[in-house]
Amino acid sequence: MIEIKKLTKQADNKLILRGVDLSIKQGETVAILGPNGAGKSTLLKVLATLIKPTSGHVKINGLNLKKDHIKVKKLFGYLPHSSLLYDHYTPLENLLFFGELYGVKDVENRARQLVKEVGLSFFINEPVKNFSRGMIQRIAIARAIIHEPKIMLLDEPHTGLDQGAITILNNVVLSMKEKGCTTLMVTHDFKQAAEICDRIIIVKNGKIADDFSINNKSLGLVSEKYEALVEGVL
Amino acid sequence: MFRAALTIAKKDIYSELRTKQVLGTMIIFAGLVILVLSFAFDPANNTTKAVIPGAVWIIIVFSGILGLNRSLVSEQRNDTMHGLLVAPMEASSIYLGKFMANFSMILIVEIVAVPFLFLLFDFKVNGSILYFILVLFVGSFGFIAIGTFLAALASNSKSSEMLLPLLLFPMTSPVLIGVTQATKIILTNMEKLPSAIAWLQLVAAYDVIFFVLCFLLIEYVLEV
Amino acid sequence: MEFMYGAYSVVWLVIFGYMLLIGKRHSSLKKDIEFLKQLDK
Amino acid sequence: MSMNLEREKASFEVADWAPIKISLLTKILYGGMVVTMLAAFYFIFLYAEIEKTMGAVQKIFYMHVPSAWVAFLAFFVTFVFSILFLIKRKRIYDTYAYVSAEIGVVFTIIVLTTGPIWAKSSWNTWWAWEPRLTTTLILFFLFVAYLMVRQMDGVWDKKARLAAVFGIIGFADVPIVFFAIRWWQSKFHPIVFGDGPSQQGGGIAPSMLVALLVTITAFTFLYAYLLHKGVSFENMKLKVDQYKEKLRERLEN
Repeated sequence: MIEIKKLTKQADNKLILRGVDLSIKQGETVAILGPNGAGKSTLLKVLATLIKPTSGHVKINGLNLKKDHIKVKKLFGYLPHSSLLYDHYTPLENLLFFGELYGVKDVENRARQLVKEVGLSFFINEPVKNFSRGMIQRIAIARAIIHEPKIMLLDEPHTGLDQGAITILNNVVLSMKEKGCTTLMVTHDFKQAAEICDRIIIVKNGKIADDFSINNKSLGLVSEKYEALVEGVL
Repeated sequence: MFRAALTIAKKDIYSELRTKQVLGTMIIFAGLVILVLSFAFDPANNTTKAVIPGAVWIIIVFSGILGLNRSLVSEQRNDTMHGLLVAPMEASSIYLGKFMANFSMILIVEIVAVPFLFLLFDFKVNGSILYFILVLFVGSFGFIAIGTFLAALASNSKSSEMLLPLLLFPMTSPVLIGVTQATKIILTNMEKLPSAIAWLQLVAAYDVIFFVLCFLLIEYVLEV
Repeated sequence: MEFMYGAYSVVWLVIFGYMLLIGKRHSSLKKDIEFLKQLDK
Repeated sequence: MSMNLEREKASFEVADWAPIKISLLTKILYGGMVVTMLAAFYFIFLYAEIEKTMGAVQKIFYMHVPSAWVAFLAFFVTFVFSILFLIKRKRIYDTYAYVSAEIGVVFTIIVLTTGPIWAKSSWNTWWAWEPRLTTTLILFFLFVAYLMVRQMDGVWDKKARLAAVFGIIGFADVPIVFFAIRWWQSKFHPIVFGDGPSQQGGGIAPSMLVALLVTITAFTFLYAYLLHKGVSFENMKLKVDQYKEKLRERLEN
């Protein structure tokens, strides 16, 4: 599904990514962990076509990231830290706009159904600017999946969310997984990572330091490995 | 590509209709420029008529620059520009959409402000209104095309509202020279029409060259 | 004649002003290098 | 006067730039510049005949025209390296574009100051909205704006990219600006003052032409020297920054 070969990214004489090799199969739920400044977000942004890599190849579903960027962009849903929503628009208008950009069929129904799914039907005609962080994040999730993406790219999705929103987010990820959707998430939250992911990648200094599978939601294994790799060096 | 651009333009205009922030500011600003002009040039004096064709463009340029800066900076809130960039379309669609929204906005300002100016200064048009509209259209096209592009460029800076005029005014000087000359001829002295048309052709050539150039280069500007 | 002297002095004033600016940048860079050398020891 | 200045420059040179290794190219460019500059002064003041109507004032011409030539050359170099940068994304191209634009602005200032001085002496007015002078003025504003784009905050590759884009459309604008201004002038104000300051080509004496060509060579050498110097300085700065970064990393770990 996703093939990354020798990916490097340089900014301001600093190598942020120093040769990342990674291959992710369809249907996997992968969490990317690592200390601040390790290059996790950059890796995700390269996959989201926001940042151009300095060198290396990325293939998604056999499509070249550079050449077929329009086809690739249709494949993934991107949920960064900021909401990507227009403040003075209502949830419905926001979803309609992005749905139209992605060429979703029957946008109106799809948008209404999504707003219902994230539990905000009551606020469907309120401008987004009056919402709390949790509510905004729910709409942002709906925005990211409006075109039924094959790949989800999540950048610290759990930060600043209340328990209800976390449950909704986890449910969305799990139900997408059942449909065969691949998920990649950058996170600091080990608990959530262990909860929903079946593969953990630890990034350190722009390189992949460890790559292992987990099952049974074993939080212990994750923090043990992480501490050994990241904190053990300090 | 065109469909995506249209969606973006629709979004911008719709959100403008909802907040009425930018358009309202632009029109009030245009009115204030007219007021200042009336202080600078005595409206009762007959020689003042000579500066009216130039005043039309002073109003358009100064109120236009307010809207241009706003249209790109507003996409930085909640990083919505990233949302547009990850959507399946070319970067040039974003440019085209923004251009269409800005262009329709400046046309509305012109429709309101220009008759107002003529009325307040008691200016009688001795030429062809049709040609005048053509000049307004061609001139605003060039000004907004390059303006949208440079606003996208300047929006990367924290002080974009200061940077934009510095970039935009020298760059559009051929358009401004061309349209002020053409407007002067068309509004006061129709006998020289061929030379006004020559000016129009120059501005149109500028429009085409820079529209194409901006189209090709916008990808490098919007890259994160 | 005084116009010519004026023009020539302006030309060289500008050129040497620019060179002085480059020199200033150089000396600040040199200070930086010295500082780094000290730090390295 | 000129001799003094040359010597001053030489001492300044050795004192300040001694720690930096002086390459062969620098020596050639520096030597070439000094020799041609001295030759230029000989040709201007001793060889070229004095113009009959304007007298010695006409000698401003030998500074004015070569400066204009260098300014246009510098902006053209910026244009070319901007295109190269957008294609290849190598930092060195960006450095060349930046240094060249800076030198271009310096020489534009010379054009814009000597122009009015000459205008005052021969036409008794400081500024004429004459096509070449006006185009140079707009060019000056354009490239000052270019330098301001470079002063933006952010990572270098973003600034370099935006500056390159601006350099390209800025230079593409120049011919249209020139054309528009010339047209504007010729249609509405008949050119009163003959052909403008830099258009003396018609009645130029052979000795003047020789002096002009020598001065142009000298100024081109000066430009090449400044460009080379500026680029090596920028590279040096880069190395220091990299070194600092390394030190910082080592301190952190």
